[in-house]
This record gives sequence, C-alpha cells and structure tokens, in this order.
Amino acid sequence: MSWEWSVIWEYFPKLLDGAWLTLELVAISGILGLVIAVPMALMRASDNMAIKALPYAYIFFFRGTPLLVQIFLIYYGASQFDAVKASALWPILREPYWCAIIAFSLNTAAYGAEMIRGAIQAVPKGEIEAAMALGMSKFQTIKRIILRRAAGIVLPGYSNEVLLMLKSSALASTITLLDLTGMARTIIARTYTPLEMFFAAGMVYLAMAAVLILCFRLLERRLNKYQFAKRPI
Amino acid sequence: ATAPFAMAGDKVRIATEGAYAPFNMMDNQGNLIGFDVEIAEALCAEMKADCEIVAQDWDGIIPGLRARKYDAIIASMSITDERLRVVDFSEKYYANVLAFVAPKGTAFETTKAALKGKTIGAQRATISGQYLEDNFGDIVNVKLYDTQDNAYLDLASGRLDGIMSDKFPAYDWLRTADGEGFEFKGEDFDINDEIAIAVRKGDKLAGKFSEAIKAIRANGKYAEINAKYFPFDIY
Amino acid sequence: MDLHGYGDLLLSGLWVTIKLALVSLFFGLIIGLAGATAKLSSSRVARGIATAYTTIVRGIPELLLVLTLYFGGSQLLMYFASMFGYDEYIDVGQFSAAVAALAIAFGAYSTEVFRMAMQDVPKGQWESAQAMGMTPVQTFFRIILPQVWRLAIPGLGNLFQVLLKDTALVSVVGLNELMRQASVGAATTKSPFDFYLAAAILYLLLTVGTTLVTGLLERMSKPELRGGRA
Amino acid sequence: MSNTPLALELIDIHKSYGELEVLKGVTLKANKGDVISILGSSGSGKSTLLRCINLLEKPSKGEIVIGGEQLKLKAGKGNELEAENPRQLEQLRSRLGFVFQQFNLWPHMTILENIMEAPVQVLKVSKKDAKERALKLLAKVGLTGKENAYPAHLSGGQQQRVAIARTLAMEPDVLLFDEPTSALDPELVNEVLAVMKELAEEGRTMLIVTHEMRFARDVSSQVVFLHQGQIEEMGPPEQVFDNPSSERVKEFMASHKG
Amino acid sequence: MSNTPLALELIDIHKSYGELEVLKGVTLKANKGDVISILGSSGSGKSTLLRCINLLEKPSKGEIVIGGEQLKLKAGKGNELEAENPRQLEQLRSRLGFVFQQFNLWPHMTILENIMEAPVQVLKVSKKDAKERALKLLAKVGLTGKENAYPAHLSGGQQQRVAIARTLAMEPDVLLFDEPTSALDPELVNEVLAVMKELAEEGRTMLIVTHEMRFARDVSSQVVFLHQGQIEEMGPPEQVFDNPSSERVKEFMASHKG
Ligand SMILES: Nc1ncnc2c1ncn2[C@@H]1O[C@H](COP(=O)(O)OP(=O)(O)OP(=O)(O)O)[C@@H](O)[C@H]1O
Ligand SMILES: Nc1ncnc2c1ncn2[C@@H]1O[C@H](COP(=O)(O)OP(=O)(O)OP(=O)(O)O)[C@@H](O)[C@H]1O
Ligand SMILES: [Mg+2]
Ligand SMILES: [Mg+2]
Repeated sequence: MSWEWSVIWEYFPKLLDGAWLTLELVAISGILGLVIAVPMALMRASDNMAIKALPYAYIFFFRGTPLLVQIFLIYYGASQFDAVKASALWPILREPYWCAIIAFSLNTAAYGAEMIRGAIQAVPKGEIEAAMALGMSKFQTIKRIILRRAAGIVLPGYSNEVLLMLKSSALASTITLLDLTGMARTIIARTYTPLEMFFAAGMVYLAMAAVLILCFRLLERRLNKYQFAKRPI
Repeated sequence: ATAPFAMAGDKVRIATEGAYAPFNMMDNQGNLIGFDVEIAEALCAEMKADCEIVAQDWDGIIPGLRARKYDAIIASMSITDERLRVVDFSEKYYANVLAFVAPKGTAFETTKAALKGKTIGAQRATISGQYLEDNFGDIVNVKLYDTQDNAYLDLASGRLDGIMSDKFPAYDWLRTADGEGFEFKGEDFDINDEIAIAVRKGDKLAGKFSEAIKAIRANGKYAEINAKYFPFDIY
Repeated sequence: MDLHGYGDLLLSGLWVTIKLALVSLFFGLIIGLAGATAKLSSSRVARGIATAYTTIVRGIPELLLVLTLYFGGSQLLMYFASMFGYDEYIDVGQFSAAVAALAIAFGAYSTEVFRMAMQDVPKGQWESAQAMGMTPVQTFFRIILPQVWRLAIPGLGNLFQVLLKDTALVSVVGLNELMRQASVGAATTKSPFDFYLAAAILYLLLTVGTTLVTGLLERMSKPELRGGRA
Repeated sequence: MSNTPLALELIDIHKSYGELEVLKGVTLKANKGDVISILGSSGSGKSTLLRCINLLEKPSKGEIVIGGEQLKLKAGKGNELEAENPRQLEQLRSRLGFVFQQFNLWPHMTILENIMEAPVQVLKVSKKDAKERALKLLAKVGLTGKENAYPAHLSGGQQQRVAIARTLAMEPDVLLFDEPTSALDPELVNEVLAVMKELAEEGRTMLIVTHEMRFARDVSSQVVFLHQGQIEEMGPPEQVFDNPSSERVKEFMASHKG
Repeated sequence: MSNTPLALELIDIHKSYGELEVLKGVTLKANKGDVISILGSSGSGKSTLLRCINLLEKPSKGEIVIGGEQLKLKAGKGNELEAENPRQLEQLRSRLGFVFQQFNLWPHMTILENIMEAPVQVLKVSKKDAKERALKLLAKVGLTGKENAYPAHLSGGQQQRVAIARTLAMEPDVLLFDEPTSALDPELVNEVLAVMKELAEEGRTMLIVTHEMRFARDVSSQVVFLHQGQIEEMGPPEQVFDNPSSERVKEFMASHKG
C-alpha cells in the first residue's frame, strides 16, 4: 500500500483555506447559537407551561432531526417555493454561506439550550434566595448569579457542543461550500488519495479542536477560579 | 475459455453502490437492480462463477476492495490514472460521454465564449466535475455537489444556469417529472471515458472479466440488457 | 409524500440505527464514566491518558474514526495473524467495527459531561461517605452517581441525539442504516424530498422516545431536592 | 405599645407544605427599633416564618406590612399567595435584610465581591463607595485580610460573619436573622451582639431566630415563643424567661436552665 | 492518666494550606470512654484537626493511632501524607464516627436511607436489622415520622439530628463531632447530651468541637483549648474553665461569662 506524503504537502495550503472557512462558520454560528440558546434555556427552565412550550418544541425539532436534513431543507427546500425566491430574503437564502450559518446556529442553539438549562437548574437554591432576599431583581439575579454560576457549571460540557459543531460543519460541503471537508473531497476527486487526504484533513480538525479545547480549559479555570484556587489570597 | 477456473466454487463478491440510477439502484424490496447489476450477473453467468453482489457506500468502495471485503467493483467506475495506482481494471464495459443540461427554451450555447460568467454545477469526484473544472473552470463559476441529485435540485432552484453531467444518468432524469423542464444542450463531449470493473492490483480476475465482457458483447446478451435501459448503444 | 413502496426499506434502516445506537450507548456510557473518573483522579497518568483520549477522539472527525477502525482494524488483525502463519482474510465485523467507533466517540464526549456533573457534587458528599468507611467504589456508585445523573442527563440526552445521527456515518462500512436507506431510495426514485422528510420524521419519532425516557430519568433523579433549604 | 410607626407587621400568616400546616396564623408587630427574638423548638416553624416575611416562602394566607407599606399579594398557584407587583417586592426586600441559617454565600465571588454585589446592583452605589463600606464591615466582623478569599476557604464561623456583613451592606431597615450565631464561638457572639446592639440603636428593627437564651434575654425588647406554628407566648424578655404563663414555655425554659 | 488502653492518639499533627499553617503540631491522647471538648475561637483550626483524624484533610506531618492500631501513612503529593493502605483507612474510618458542621446529608436519599446506607454497605448489616436500628435512632433524636422525608424538607435542627443518627448507626468506637449542637435548641441540646452521655458510658470515646461552654463543662472529661493551631491549654473542665493558666484562655472565658 503506498502512502503519498507528497500529495499532502502539495495540497496543504488549500486545506488551510478550507480550514479557515470552517473556523469562520463555527465562530459565527457558535456565537449566534449561544445568543439564541440562553433565552431558550431560561424559558425552558421556567415552571410555566406556556413559556416552556416554545423552547420545548424548538429543541425537540432541532435535536430530533439530522443537521443534514436541516441544511437540506433550508438550502434546497426553501428554493422550491417561488414565493421565497421572490422575497427580500432570497439574496441571503440564495447564498450557501448564509444557509449554512442559519442551519448551524439554529441547530447548535437547540443542543446548547438543553445543556444550559440543566446547569441553570443545578444552581443551588440557597444562592438564588440570597440574591432575592437582597432585593436583586429577577433580571439581575439571572444575570449576576444564575447565569454566571450556570456558565461555570456548564462549561466542560459545552465544549462538547462546540467540538461537535466543528465537525458537523463538514456538512457545509453538501451545499457547495469549500470548507475543510469540501476542500478535502475536491482534492481527493483530483488526486484519488482518499486515505491521505482524509488523514490530513483529520489532523487539521484535530489541531483546531485542540486549540478550542485549550481555550475552554483556560476559560474554565477563569470562571471556576474559586474551585481551583488552592488557598486564600 | 472452457478450462475450469482455479477458483471454481469460490465466491466472487462484487460491490456496487446502489444509488446511481439507472446503473445501480435498489428496488423497494432491497434488491440491487440496474444496468451494472444485470451486467454483473451476465458476466458471472458467463464465467460460471458463483457471485454475490453487495451494496457499499461510494466513499468506502475502493478502501473496501483493498481491505478484501469484496473482490470486484461494478459500479459505473471510470478508469482514471489515480485509480490505476491503487486498483486494476478490466476492459471497459461501457463508455461514458458528458453533456450539458439546462432549462428548456433558454439560449445556452456550449461554447466557451457563450458560457462566460455562467454558474454551472456538477457532481464532485466525478469525471464530469473534473472535466468542467479543467476545461471551463477559468470562465464559468463551478459549483460542486456531493450527489447528482443535489445538483439537479439547485438547477431547479435557479441557483444554477446549467449542469454538466454524465449523459446516461441525466437522460434517465430528464424523463422524470422533475426533469421535464430541462434538456440536453449542445454536442456531447466524448472524452474517452471508459467504465470498467475494478479489482485488486495483480488480481487475475481482471482478465477473466475482460474475456467475459467480450463474450457477452458477442453473444447478444449485452445488447439485450442495454436495450432495457437506453434506446442507443452505450458501449 | 410518496415512498414508492420503500417504506419497509426505511424501517429496516431504522432498526439498524436503533440497534447501533443502543449498543454503542451502553459501551459509551461505561467508557465515559471511567474517563471522567480518570480525569478527576489525583493520578497524573490517568489524567494524562484521559485527556489525550478526549482531545484526540473529540478532535478528529467521526468518519475518520470509523474508517480507521474498520479498514485499519482488519489490516492490523491480518498483520498480526500473518506473523503466526495465518494468511486468510480476516473480517472485522461491520457491526462491531461500527459499534466500537461510535462507542469510543460517545465515550469521549460523555467523559466531559460526567466530569461536569461530578464536579458539581459538593465535596461534603464524598467526605461524609468516606468518613463512614465506604470505599471509593461504594461512594461513587451509591452516593455520587445518583446525584450525577441530575446534571448529566441533559448533556447525555444531547449526545444520544448526536449518536442517533452519527450512526449515519457507518454506512461507509456497508451498514444499511436509516440515512443510507433514505439516500438509496432518494437516488433510485429521484424524489429526495420525500425520502429525507420521511427519514426526518423517523428520527423525530426516535426523539419522542428519547425525550420521554430522559424526562423520566430526570424526574427520577429528583431535581427538586437540589440544595435544600434550612 | 408606643406610638412610633410600625416597622413590620405580620397579620395571620399561614403556611402549609402539602398536608403539613407549618404556620397556623401568626400575628406579630415590630416597632421601629424593636429587637424581637423568636424562640421555639426545632421544627416549630421559626425559619419558615422568617422566610415568609420576604416571600422566599409563599404564605398560604396573611398580610405583610413593612414600614407602613403593605406588600400587595394575590392568589398564585396551589393555595399560595404571591407578590402582585415584582417591583414592589424587590424594593421591599432591599429594605429587609436576611441572614440565612446556611449562609448561602455565592461561591464564585470573593468575600469582597459578595458584599459589594447587592449595594452596587440594587442600590446603585458606586463601586468605590461600595468597596469602602465593605471593607469597613469586614473590619467590624473581624475579617480584615480575607477580602480576596473565596467562601470555600473560610471556616464556618468566618462564612457566617461574611453573610452578616453582606446583609448589613444594604443598610436595611428591618433585619431578619436566622440563627446568626449558631456557628460562632462565644467571643464572636459577643462581637456580633455588639454589632446588633449598634444597629438597634441606629433605629433598625430586628427579628432574630436564635437558640442562645442569654443573647435573647440581653438584646431583645420582645421575645416570641413559637410552638407548633403558633405564638405560644410573647412579651418582654423578663416575662417570657422568668415568668412564662404557658406550660410549654415553662418546660422549655426549665430545660434551658437545667 | 489511667492504664486503660488509648482509644485515640494524635502525635504532632501539622497541617498547612499553601503558606498558611493551620495546625502547628497538636498532640492529644484520648482514653477509652474519654469525652474531650475542643474549644477555641473561629479559625483556630478545630475543624481542621478533627478532619485530619480520619484523613478527610491530609496532614503534612504527624501520627494517628486508633484503638492501638497505627494508621500507616506515606508521603503523598505536595507535603501531604496519605494512607499507605486504603483498606486500612476504610476500616479505621468505619470505627470513627464523624458528624459534620454542615451535616452533608445525602440529598437523593430519604432520612431512613441516609441512616441505613453505611451499616448496610460497610458493615454488611442486613437491611431489616439496619432499618430497625435506624428507626430506633430516629426515635432517640426525636424524629419519628420523618423517616420518609428528604433532607431538603427538614429544618436545620432536624437535619443536624439526622446527621447524628446517621453516624451513631455505625456504632463507632470513637466519635468526632464538629459543633453537633450549633443548630439545636436548648431542649434538644439536652437530649443529644443525654445520648452522648450514654455513649460515653458504653465506653465510646468522643471528641467534640463546640461553642457551648455549659455543654463542654458538663459532659467532658477533658477540655482542650486550641489557639492558632496549637494546644494552648488542656485539662479537666474545672481547671480550664475556672482556673486557666494561659492569658488567652482567661480572656476567652471572660467573654464567655460576659
Ligand atoms: N481549604 C482551605 N484552603 C485554605 N484555607 C483553609 C481551608 N480550609 C480552612 N482554611 C483556613 O484554615 C483556618 C482554620 O479553619 P477551621 O475550619 O479549622 O477553623 P475552625 O476552628 O473550625 O473555625 P470555626 O469555629 O469557625 O468553624 C481558617 O483560617 C481557614 O480560613
Ligand atoms: N420544603 C419543605 N417541604 C416540606 N416540609 C418542610 C419544608 N421545609 C420545612 N418543612 C417542615 O416544616 C417544619 C418547620 O420547619 P422550619 O425550618 O421552619 O423549623 P425551625 O423552627 O426553623 O427549626 P430549626 O430550629 O431546626 O431550624 C419542619 O417540620 C419541617 O420538616
Ligand atoms: Mg430553622
Ligand atoms: Mg469549624
């Protein structure tokens, strides 16, 4: 079995181009997703059935169906309707780039919301009561105590979500985007060295993931300083 | 070729993709059907070999062959230099030609000058995709799809002005309801693309398949199968 | 939605998906618990191994993992066998390779979920059990684990959803799970929307089941008793 | 009772957990500057009563008036009452200090941050001023030097004192203490006692759940004895301690002296 | 000191958190049946000392002998000592009862389950016997009827009593109490005191960190006064309370009487 390192070196710059697009997609939809996830999580943690219903359905749908199908519906599905094509949204929905970002954001928001909800519900009641007893408003309590504590609790688990998204962003290649996977597949089609290219792309993914994991570590250390600090200062 | 095969009694395991109509696909009972499958059966009958045909996802199809999960691939696979480095091929069993497909009634000339600036789709990792990139890549906006179906969908969505595709499967699609509004444009591109059977490097099976292909061409079996799918000879 | 009679085919794919997901879940949970325990242990070696495992497995695409185990696995086995003079073809079963890959991946992710949950159990809970003379194993299974579920279930539920869909990756090793059957149907009949929609609905049905089960588990873990008042 | 305005008035407070009726109609008035000790055996409903005052526990019936302002209540889920207007509740709560039996410090904030949080967020005090005040309070409770430590690194008594400082930082009109000295040693009890006396002199009103009889006798203007969710006896300390009319209280006091 | 075998012997225990040296060499002997009260101001290291005895906190130096059996220690990470043999540690721990300042009940188990857990898991007592014993203990601490409640639904004092019952269920030889009465009212203090006296008569040894002077005086055979991580004074209660030699202790006792 021949293993061709030379192909990897030759096409490596192209892979990096793809990796850049991947990072862009993950960063933008990661942030948008978080922005959607937090209110969803808060609503989902509520005791009120009416408030809970929307995030419940949302999470159910977006966790329940494959991301591939979601991308497929947004990119190909929307364009089946002439009304969509005539609408003001078409310039955005026309672009595979934005379709990918919409799909990824909505998807990661559903997973994120579920995790954050778990963390919110794990914040000890006494700490919340202390805030309320001091006259902090609901909003202040949520912002300063509940979310801040939930952030510290959820962080290790949330890294999963971001890493999973990093890798499922490969589905962008199904709508003609040349992200890392799309690029690798295109190169494979030219050179027919699938093992080498999948390996090389895998290593680039691994490198990106390692950096993300490191960032999460550092963030965790910062947010949960009180758990790591060994002695009073 | 009447001498008993050394491997008589041994099973020949053949892989096909099962998602490339009308060449290989699955009926709703889960049986593999299509041109490739019928050719494979005819060849096995000719070779008096005991054959088993399995479905295998395209991405893993060559690694699977090399890992000896099966012995041959009959899945409308083109002979390319890159593939020749890792597998051997039999003689061709049909020849692929390429063609442009675009909406009916649009002016769509297939000259370089006329195509300038247009958005053209093709399936990634196919001869058509490569041909499009190599010959028109500098003047048209090339979009590559994982599956031919997705390219068709985007043609219908209006994101694409046209697609370049293998002619025979496109011919099949143009006859469906979705393909109604579209047609072939311009001349076919005969790029000397030969479709053949892949086997592991150095496997004698290649020669045996080649002989069997000749035999069914000669005895009319091939023509019989061909006629079921296309009103013209695709060899 | 017209499935052209391919409904049975889809259902057979669904069954493969369910089997794959449940078996992988079982092994993945075991790996995850072990991984989290290692990550929180005081042994540098255990922590190092667990960190390398979660970093690498969470870092590389699942597809690569599947391919490596399936194709690499049988080559590795054959290589060793040939050293003992056995030259026949050895197959790594499709199902076992797929389960191995999925469980290894699930294990890496669930390690983080379990770690997150374990960190949240107050130290006093470990201490009071150990002060009673309970062994670390008893403490873990009797005192800590029941409290870990409460926080872990939402995260594990997420991962199971991902796992259900990751089973689609193993079509590359020739397993005809739901997504593969849908694309076969789509390609043959040329009606992709019908088939992807059907697949989505079947996945949603699985989600109904998953949601019911996780909801039940969550209620059993008694979240309302968290941090009582005094 | 004098003519000074009432700082706190509880009228017929009831509270049930499911079948269990924990408070069976408690009515209580505190004048400005009053220090009221609440005694009673474990499980008699002392903490519950205190928690009902600022609606950490939702009473099933009753009225709450703070500094002449009635907390508007409406029927909520179950048979619980809830605040009609969350703004009013927050506003009243910021004037009601509460020190928890279990401290409930925020683990992710340093001691200093714990104390500064509410003044900055609720009273909109500038950070600089809040810090100054916090440091003064830390000195008052004897914790100078610990300001950058996290709660997890303090001893039980230290945490208790931080919790008191956190509440005092809000300069509340009425202070509710749930066993503020249970984790303190006698010296600290004296210190905290001194702080409380100071507060009483400043005109603040205090309700204190405590098991420290000596403390209750020394500091209170009124002593309330709770028994099975009702006020069994109420009056100046001399009366309740030395001359109780109720049999139950007599018994309780006997064991105390015992 | 008598000739009875030593139940517990601590020799030169040291403990630091980073720079902060909390215990600076504590040596202490307890005979079988001794009841030793540990006094000292907040932050003096009382809880830390207790926690070092069963290695919940790893001492940096020192020896621990329980019932004549030396706990084998070896150097661990940092400058901490750890158990050489986990089996031995578990075995010794099952003979050392510990009641936590913060209770640390297991929230996912009912009261009954909390009490039955360790006897069933560690001592392999049958469920039936464990349940019987648990119900008896619950009666002893006055909580009959609460056996199926969860800790979150109990008052502070009730939780404290469950914690005591949970420890007693192991019938340990040596009992370590970290402020066992801090959340109890005077009546319950008396009850718990009675329970403890019983235990002492059964020949069990007790170390009690407490702020209750009266309790310490009544029940202890020895009183230890801890100050800044060292034993400042030690002796029978009459001596330490009424006639202390150390200035520090005099001061402390004065404030107690204050
Ligand atoms: N994990 C820790 N890290 C750093 N310092 C600590 C830690 N635990 C305790 N300390 C410090 O050690 C000292 C002794 O604490 P300890 O809990 O033993 O006090 P204590 O005598 O029990 O006080 P109290 O009566 O208030 O309970 C305190 O100054 C405390 O801040
Ligand atoms: N959330 C709850 N659910 C059910 N019962 C509860 C709940 N909280 C408290 N109780 C019960 O209400 C009663 C009164 O509790 P409370 O905490 O007010 O007592 P307390 O007088 O403060 O006692 P202590 O002196 O021990 O703190 C107790 O019997 C307790 O078991
Ligand atoms: Mg209470
Ligand atoms: Mg202590």
